[in-house]
Amino acid sequence: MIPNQELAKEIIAKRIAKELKDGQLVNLGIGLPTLVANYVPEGVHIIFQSENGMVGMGPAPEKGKEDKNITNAGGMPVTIMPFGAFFDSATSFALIRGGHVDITVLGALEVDQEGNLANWIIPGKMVPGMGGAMDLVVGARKVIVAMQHTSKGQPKILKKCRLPLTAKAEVNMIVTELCVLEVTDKGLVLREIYKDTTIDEVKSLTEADLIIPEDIKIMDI
Amino acid sequence: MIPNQELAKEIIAKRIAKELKDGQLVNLGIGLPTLVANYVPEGVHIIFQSENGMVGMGPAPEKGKEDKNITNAGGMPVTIMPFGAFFDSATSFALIRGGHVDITVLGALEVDQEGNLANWIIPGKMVPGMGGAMDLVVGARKVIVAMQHTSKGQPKILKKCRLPLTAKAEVNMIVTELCVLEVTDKGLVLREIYKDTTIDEVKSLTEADLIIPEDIKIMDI
Amino acid sequence: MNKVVDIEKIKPFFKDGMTLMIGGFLACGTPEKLIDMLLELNVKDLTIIANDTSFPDRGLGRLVVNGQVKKVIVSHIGTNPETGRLMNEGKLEVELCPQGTLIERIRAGGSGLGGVLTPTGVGTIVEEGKQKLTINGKEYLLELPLRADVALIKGSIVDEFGNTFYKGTTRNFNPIIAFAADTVIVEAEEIVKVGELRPEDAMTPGVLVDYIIKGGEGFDS
Amino acid sequence: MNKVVDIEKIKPFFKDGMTLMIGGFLACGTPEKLIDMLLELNVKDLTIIANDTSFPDRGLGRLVVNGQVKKVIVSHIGTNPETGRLMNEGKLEVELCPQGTLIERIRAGGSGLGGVLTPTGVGTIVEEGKQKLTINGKEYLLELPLRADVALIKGSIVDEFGNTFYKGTTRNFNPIIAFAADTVIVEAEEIVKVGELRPEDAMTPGVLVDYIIKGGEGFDS
Repeated sequence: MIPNQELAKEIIAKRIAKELKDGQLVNLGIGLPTLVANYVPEGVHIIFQSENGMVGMGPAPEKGKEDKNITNAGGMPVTIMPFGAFFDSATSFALIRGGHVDITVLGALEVDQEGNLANWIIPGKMVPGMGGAMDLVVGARKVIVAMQHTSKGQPKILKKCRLPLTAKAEVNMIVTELCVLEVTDKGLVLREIYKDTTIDEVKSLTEADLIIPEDIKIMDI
Repeated sequence: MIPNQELAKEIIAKRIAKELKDGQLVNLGIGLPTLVANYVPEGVHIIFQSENGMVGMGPAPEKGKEDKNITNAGGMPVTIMPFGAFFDSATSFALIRGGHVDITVLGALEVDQEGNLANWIIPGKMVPGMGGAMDLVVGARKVIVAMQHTSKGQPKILKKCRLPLTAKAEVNMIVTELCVLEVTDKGLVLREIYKDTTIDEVKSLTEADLIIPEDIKIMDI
Repeated sequence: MNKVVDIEKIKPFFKDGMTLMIGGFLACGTPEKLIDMLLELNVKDLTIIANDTSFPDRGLGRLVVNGQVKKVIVSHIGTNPETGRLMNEGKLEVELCPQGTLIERIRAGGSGLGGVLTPTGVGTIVEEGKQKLTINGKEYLLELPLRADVALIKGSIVDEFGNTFYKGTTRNFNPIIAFAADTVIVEAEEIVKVGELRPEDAMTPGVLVDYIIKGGEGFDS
Repeated sequence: MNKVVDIEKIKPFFKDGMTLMIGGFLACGTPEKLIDMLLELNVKDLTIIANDTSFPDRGLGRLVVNGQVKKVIVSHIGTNPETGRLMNEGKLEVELCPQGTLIERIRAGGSGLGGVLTPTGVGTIVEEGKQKLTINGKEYLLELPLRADVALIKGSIVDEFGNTFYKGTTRNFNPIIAFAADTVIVEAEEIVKVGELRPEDAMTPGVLVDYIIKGGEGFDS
């Protein structure tokens, strides 16, 4: 367990940042996934997409330099890089659904060993709506879930999602503060664990069945 | 009969020009329909659409002032009016199919009393393709056929089209050098005849059944 | 063809029970002055089609707070707690639609398409009640068109004919809803003479626009 | 991220039997220098998806004349007699598709849609072999997506990242095919540095572009 939430998030964001390859088009979900942008390795140029209508999204503007006409999918002021482009929502989702986005990084309420994802509704409790998430998960070439391993000690990586799904069998990779999991045809493969945890601890905090290969690595962050 | 081809075309174009109302968006097919633009009544402002990607198409440029980047759907140089807009083909046909074009004027090989139109293929002989015609006929709010009444003396206004159709039951009005026909649920109604012809002559040059109302007018051109 | 009118001129268009499409993404690119007008008119039982219900104090979310809305068709309600509260109390019907599907449904409505097949939502509750088709071995949902009585648009630079340029990410749903409503009203941040915008800059061709009103320079100004 | 390359660099991409999408409408907005290259490479058995087969001596029609084409999917062949002649001789397969349907099929292919429902072609031979669906009492044809190996595009102003601005009616099919091919090559009339185009002017976002080659200023210059 990594009780320090900030550290947990940092581990997750740093590890995912290493998945990004030079020149890729990447969409980061709101919240934890957004942090990934802070850790992109030097020399790697990532093009960030924002589903409200932009590629080449840049960092938040300095205070006082906000442009009300340039916001991200969370409604916050951002900037655009010189190589960026603005477009309408139909074009934005043509990019997303059409397979032009290389990687999408999203948070999850639950994810399961079949690659199912639930992150948009807790019936009767929280109904924010799916926004662009369903399209992103179906359309992006690679779907990475970024989330803390458990919620109040309860596993979020399940045998089968219990909440309504965002998409069926679309998740490729799950990164938590404890481990990196790859979703394969045979199930979830434990690829890496954090230096301060153990395979047994990961297993005990995961409901899903895990395939444990011989060559598990220590998470490189 | 109006044996003078040029006069015949002028009669047709002049009559159709009177159908156009101020502010309407109009698409004129290549050939005879294009002539309609020359006779738009003074004070009536028509916005011409060209399906290759423009609204607000203007007249042909003066010789030597052609812009290779501004052409019409026939590939010929044209101009754009100051209120015009350029767009891509998907947007162009969103306008057309979406019912935003008020009137389309097209030529015909055959048209029939059910409002069927054939103008894109003579199997084994002439296969130019439908281009944008099928979309225009289906999408425009009003479809006017502009054509000479007969072809080498043979009727072109038939009981039933024999050539492959461009669209089914979409024609609203037929204007020839001899008459103006309205397509109704009950069949073809003879609304107007040219001053130098007779109802009997029109009937004899038309295969389709014609409904002859009491108040037939002389074509106002 | 000057379509600029005083806001008084358009007030009679708005009636209880009508369906509106409103541009904007979390209030970026939303016509706030037209929202002010709707609040003042206090028309009720509105159906609103938009990306989201924005915030309680900004964008169309203000209409929700004021109890004027019977139904929303949106992708996201999470930023406006009042939407969720009224939904839970049974006072507001909420149809949640994936963002990419929503914009395609509007585009279909505006471009004469009978529907589109999308992989988004397959295997989720979004597919409930929808026809599923298998194309080349892959499942798709048939999503149906949306249209509205009036579209309310926010333009950055608008010429007097209605040609509209959108700055930055204000574009979002605006140019798409302009095709899908019987009446289109643009709130212009800046109004220019015809000819001042390049024809290539008319992201919304003026032919689609019925009325232009002068707006402010954005919510904060 | 400078994607400008010498034309030699892209020649190895082209192989017999591949499928190309080529921008342009009757040779307006067609990358003539890339056509020159294809003539020189003399790759054979091409399938070409485009609006039309232009003219024997201009645009992609030159590839037809040179016997390099096995099949075309186009809306119009009437301006290139050679297309018709080869078709009648059984040496060239011609799939004629209504223009608005063709561009929607390409758009579907590029944006991950499984198909679209269009009223265009209902009741004509275009409906042969296609699924018909009735939505709200109206019949539609299900039209399926198109994709290509390579898209060849003509841009008026292109920055080194590939952001592309199209002048006038050169836009037509170009921005739509940019989404629907595995490799996208832009022939630029003018190349500018990154940052010289406004992000709003990127009618084709540079992220879609793989290679840029410097073209001439149009066929006649």
